[in-house]
Amino acid sequence: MTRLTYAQALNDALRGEMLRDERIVLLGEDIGVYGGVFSVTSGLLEQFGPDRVLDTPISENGIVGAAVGMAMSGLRPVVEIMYTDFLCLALDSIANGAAVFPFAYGGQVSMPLVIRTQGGAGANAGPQHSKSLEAWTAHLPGVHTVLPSNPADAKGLLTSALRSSEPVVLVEHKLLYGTEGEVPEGEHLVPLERAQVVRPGRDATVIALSRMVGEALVAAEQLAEQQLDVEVIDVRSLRPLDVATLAASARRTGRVVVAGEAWVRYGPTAEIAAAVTEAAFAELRAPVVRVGSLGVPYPASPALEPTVLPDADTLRRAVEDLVKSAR
Amino acid sequence: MTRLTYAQALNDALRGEMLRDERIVLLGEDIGVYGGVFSVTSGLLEQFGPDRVLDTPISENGIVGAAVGMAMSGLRPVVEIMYTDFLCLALDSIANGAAVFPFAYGGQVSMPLVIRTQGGAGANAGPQHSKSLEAWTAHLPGVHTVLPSNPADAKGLLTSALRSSEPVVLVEHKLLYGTEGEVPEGEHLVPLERAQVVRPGRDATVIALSRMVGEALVAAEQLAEQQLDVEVIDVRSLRPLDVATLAASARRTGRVVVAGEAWVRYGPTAEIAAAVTEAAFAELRAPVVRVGSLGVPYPASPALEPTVLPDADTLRRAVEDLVKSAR
Amino acid sequence: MTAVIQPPAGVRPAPAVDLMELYRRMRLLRCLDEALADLVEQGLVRGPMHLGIGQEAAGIGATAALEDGDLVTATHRPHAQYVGLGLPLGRTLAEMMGRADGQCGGRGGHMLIADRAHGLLGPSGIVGHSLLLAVGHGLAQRRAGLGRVTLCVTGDGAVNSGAFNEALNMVALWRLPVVVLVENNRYGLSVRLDRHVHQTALHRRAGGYGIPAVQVDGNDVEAVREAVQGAVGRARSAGGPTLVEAVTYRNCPFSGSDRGGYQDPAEAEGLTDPLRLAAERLLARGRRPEELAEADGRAAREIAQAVAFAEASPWPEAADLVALAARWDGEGGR
Amino acid sequence: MTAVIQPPAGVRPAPAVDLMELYRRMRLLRCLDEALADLVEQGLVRGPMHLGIGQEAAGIGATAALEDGDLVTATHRPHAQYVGLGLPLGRTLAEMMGRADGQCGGRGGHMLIADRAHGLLGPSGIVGHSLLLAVGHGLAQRRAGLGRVTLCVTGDGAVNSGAFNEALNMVALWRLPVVVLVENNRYGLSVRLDRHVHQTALHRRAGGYGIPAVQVDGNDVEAVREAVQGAVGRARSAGGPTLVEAVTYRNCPFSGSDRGGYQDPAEAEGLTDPLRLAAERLLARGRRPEELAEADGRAAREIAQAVAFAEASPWPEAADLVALAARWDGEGGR
Ligand SMILES: Cc1ncc(C[n+]2csc(CCOP(=O)(O)OP(=O)(O)O)c2C)c(N)n1
Ligand SMILES: Cc1ncc(C[n+]2csc(CCOP(=O)(O)OP(=O)(O)O)c2C)c(N)n1
Ligand SMILES: [Mg+2]
Ligand SMILES: [Mg+2]
Repeated sequence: MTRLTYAQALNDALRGEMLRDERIVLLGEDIGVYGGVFSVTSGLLEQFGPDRVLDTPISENGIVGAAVGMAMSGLRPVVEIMYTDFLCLALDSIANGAAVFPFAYGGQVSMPLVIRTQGGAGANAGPQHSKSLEAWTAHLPGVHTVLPSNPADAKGLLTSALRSSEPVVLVEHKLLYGTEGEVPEGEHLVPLERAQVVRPGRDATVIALSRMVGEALVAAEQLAEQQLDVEVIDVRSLRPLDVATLAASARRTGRVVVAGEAWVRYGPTAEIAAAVTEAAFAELRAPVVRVGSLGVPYPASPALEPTVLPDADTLRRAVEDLVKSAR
Repeated sequence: MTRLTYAQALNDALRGEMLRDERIVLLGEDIGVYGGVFSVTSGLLEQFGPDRVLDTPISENGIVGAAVGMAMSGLRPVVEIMYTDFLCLALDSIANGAAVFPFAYGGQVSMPLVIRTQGGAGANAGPQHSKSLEAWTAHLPGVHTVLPSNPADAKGLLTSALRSSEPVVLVEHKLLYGTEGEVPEGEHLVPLERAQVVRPGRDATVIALSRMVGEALVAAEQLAEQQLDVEVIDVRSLRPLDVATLAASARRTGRVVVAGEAWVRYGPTAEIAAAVTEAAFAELRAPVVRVGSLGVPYPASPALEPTVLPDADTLRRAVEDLVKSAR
Repeated sequence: MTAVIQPPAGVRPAPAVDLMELYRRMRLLRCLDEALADLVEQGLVRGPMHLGIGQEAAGIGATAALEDGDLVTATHRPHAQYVGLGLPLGRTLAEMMGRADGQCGGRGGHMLIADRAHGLLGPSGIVGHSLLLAVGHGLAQRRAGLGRVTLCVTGDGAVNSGAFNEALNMVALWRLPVVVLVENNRYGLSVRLDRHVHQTALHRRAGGYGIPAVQVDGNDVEAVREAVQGAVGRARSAGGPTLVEAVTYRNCPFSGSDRGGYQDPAEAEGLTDPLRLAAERLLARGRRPEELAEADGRAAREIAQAVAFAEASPWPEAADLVALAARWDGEGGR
Repeated sequence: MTAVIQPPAGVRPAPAVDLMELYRRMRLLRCLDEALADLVEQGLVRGPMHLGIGQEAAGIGATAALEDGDLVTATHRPHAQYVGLGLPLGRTLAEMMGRADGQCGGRGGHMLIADRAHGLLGPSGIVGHSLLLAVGHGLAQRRAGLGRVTLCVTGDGAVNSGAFNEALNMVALWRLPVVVLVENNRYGLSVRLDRHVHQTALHRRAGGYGIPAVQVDGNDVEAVREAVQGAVGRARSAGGPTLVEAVTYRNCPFSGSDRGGYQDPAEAEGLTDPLRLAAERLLARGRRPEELAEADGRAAREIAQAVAFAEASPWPEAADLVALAARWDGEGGR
């Protein structure tokens, strides 16, 4: 174990796998000479050279489309899309390309493509640099969407993604890059299809995504003072969704809150709520509660952004209300 | 009332509103000289001239981005995106543009922008021309996503969209263009935020989208023979979602199936199921059942596509199973 | 540590040494498309169908300039590449009919037939994709350092896609071994060239990227082959990309659903048919009419056999789709 | 039937008649950006912040060529347009601080300040947006037939976006009254020009669309104004679009989070500072040093006042966000 930041853990995963597999090639805006706007690719150009770490032009759809071609040609491309908001520009290459060719070509090609991107609000970055759109790629059959919430998972999920033969979208969170944690040294794999119980509890379950996992743990500590024992589960992977783990907890506690930063309507929490309800309906004492961002674009003002973004307080209140209302 | 096809009803709405409001300008690929690949804009170039009906280059993001600028400059642009699949190319102009500027500019601009697009499977058009992605635009605050299921609603919803000052994505269905129905002559408005009960019933509720409404009505007739009285509701608008109408029915019948053609995971039915469950939990006798496409890309082969696509049979079986299982 | 990066090997038909062979391939392509028109009519092939009657020289001339191991990306109108690269036509027709013996088991259909063994990795129904995929192949080829080349086929309408700019810039910047063939058939679907671009000499777009470009008579199969051969040679010897604009004309409906009415009938009048041009040239060079007739007959028979093979092919099983969905969805997907 | 289509009217400062006025505006912009650097340091302005120190001549020269009623679209680095169009700077700073008196009530922040009254409809933090929005404005202006023009500001990095191709093609095809100003500061964020394009003379891209283009010294405010004036004149008289490439240099961090290290220190050495160039020219033309010092002092005071106004501005209320969400979500959204 070693103490690393989330950004360093991602860097560690890239470096380790690039040493192991020379088919891995990184491409993205400002990832080479500069080492990435969030420093995730720092030092990799120097170590692996310009054939394996490509600074690209500002061409989001083009980079991902090129990566789709590279993957079909036997390489293992890893694209960095600087902000999830810009992933909007590349969805054609994902939805009509990466998700389609392995299927449509009848299995003649695999698609070992990793798209790393970064989302989330809380940095006063405004409506074009703060969104959480993970529900979009999670809607696509054949594409994995994973969201690490801590440095160890960041390394483990990225390493697994780098060994997958199917496209993986890894959504990082801008506010997590600087957070530190214990990270296993050397090879560390986290499966791409397993949720994890990060705090066991009996009275209610909070199913959380990405940065909301940390907020849920804070809320759980506060609730413990009120003798409420809250289980916290980190979803980690949106697709395939680990319904078994989520539903087992829901059946035990009977009370579920699902928390993600994305907008609520048609967001990731809608699917999780629906899937958990399908699997644990009889044991639920109240409908699953969803927590997410207020349904407006993210305002830039520091005075407005907190109104839009959920946090530990929002979660605590949601659990309190749920416990009061549940039959 | 007059009998029109769905395509003719859309044409009627465009023509009527273009006569009424000269700020309306149409743009899209092949909509002018050719009259649209699905004939929706047939005759409009001849009637309104090339300043109001623009054949555009193949530039999806560019057309929508230009339309966003036109809307800010006082026009009322209507863009045709030939296939929903190609909307992937224009999501940047929608999510980072149309959905952002009216909010971010503090109300200095409105966004009277209509995007007409066409989705759905069943025409052996393969994985790049068959998708249903309405959940994506429905996730965006400030954007309306509506899906007409019949000619009268096609006219009414499009007319309302053409008078809205907020962006509306109107998702047409390729298999519906040729279907006929009674359509009110002259002005006909259908609100952009109301679901409609299209068949009342007592035993179960089928909440359906677009082409699935027709399939639900067929299934309801079959189920009536088994003495099952099924209510069918046409969602029509995904955002704002008319939870009140949906929940009222759910509370009465206690049994709900939600049916759309899109993939189930993170699809529109996830939100509808979650929202209905939140509002009618106490009265539900079983978890809401979701029906949608099998989670794989749409195969081209006529032998494979029916396995992926839900139809009246799928719906009938879903209701039968639900009635058996519900407490 | 894995070893060398090997792009997929292709089994390319031997470079066409003479015009007779080019003529044969064009005839095969014409027969294929004529047969397909019938099959669509009969309902044996369903869904969108983009034929290329009148455009045979561009596609056939271009692929004839390639060698074993090169790669090709193509568009929604890819039959010239299917024939030019020597794909087994029985399987190809089976794929278009949605049968089990199709290269893609019926999943891809007429626009999405890949054939790795023949170097075809990237026909796509999305305008612009062929350009982006070619960037990726080019990067892999440059990395492998084996002198292989990618031919990227695209259309006049595609020149206006965002992808065109992004791809041309990247192939220029990284000097990738990519040849971009713009099949300018003077229409993007129904929109005439001068209604979708102001500067109708499309090869001029290359200058802004510092890429050499050439415009050729796209109905002259030898001219196309020569132009592409020059470009391929430069790409192979690390000289970077070239844009070749082949001007031709689509002398058939855009697709099965074409209602017509947008093409100027006068345009078609002075038209050079690529097959007739090649035939006249062959006769002028001393070939006998019977030789041509024999080639025509052989092509017709080959296509008839391919159609028979495809029609006899069973329908694919849907069971594996269900398994795939279960794996991707996780528990309780549908 | 609604009547005439009226694009929004703008209240433009009177065309800058002399270099002195251009110098004043550049100084105001420089003072604004220097003040912002401090405000970011102090945490009074948060989020991304893109200053344009060193690039003043390009933006100021360009907007000085416009007239009342013209429109402007801009990028993530839009301060030159804010100053050049005469936006009230107190409100502009308030917007950057997220205060209630900002033009957008704090919602937009530094990248998204529109000011309809001043003709600014379309700064956007997404690379490429300014190009697409300009197509739309141009269409509306052409339709209105009042001889109004749109100035579209974009960067060297943006030239590689898909949007560039789509927009340039449309403005050329429809001969829209649009002037595209490429502020070539020789870096797209950290990526040096020759590492993101092969052909570094960016104005060459225009040829492929049949658009006239010119490259000017982007540090010479008069040269920029003259070039843009010519282009605006052509656009106004239905002569269609022009591309103007202004070559300059960003002599400050890319944004608040810039870790540096990617710019070649040698590059900055021979650099012409646009303000110094203008000052020298003014002195050579007989202006007295005190006049310049007075202009500098006035600019500093104006910015200080604007900062004071902004700091005194209240925070916006969040209540209307909740109401908006309720309306858009329908019942039970959160
Ligand atoms: C991104 C995208 N937009 C639109 C279409 C619909 N479409 C298919 S082919 C075509 C015309 C393409 O024109 P061109 O590139 O000239 O090729 P051609 O059909 O003439 O061979 C269009 C608009 C598409 N398939 N993909
Ligand atoms: C579509 C998109 N991709 C990436 C970014 C991140 N980004 C912001 S500015 C910038 C560089 C832009 O370069 P250029 O156009 O030269 O403008 P400059 O910053 O030099 O003024 C990048 C990559 C973005 N905002 N939008
Ligand atoms: Mg064409
Ligand atoms: Mg720049």
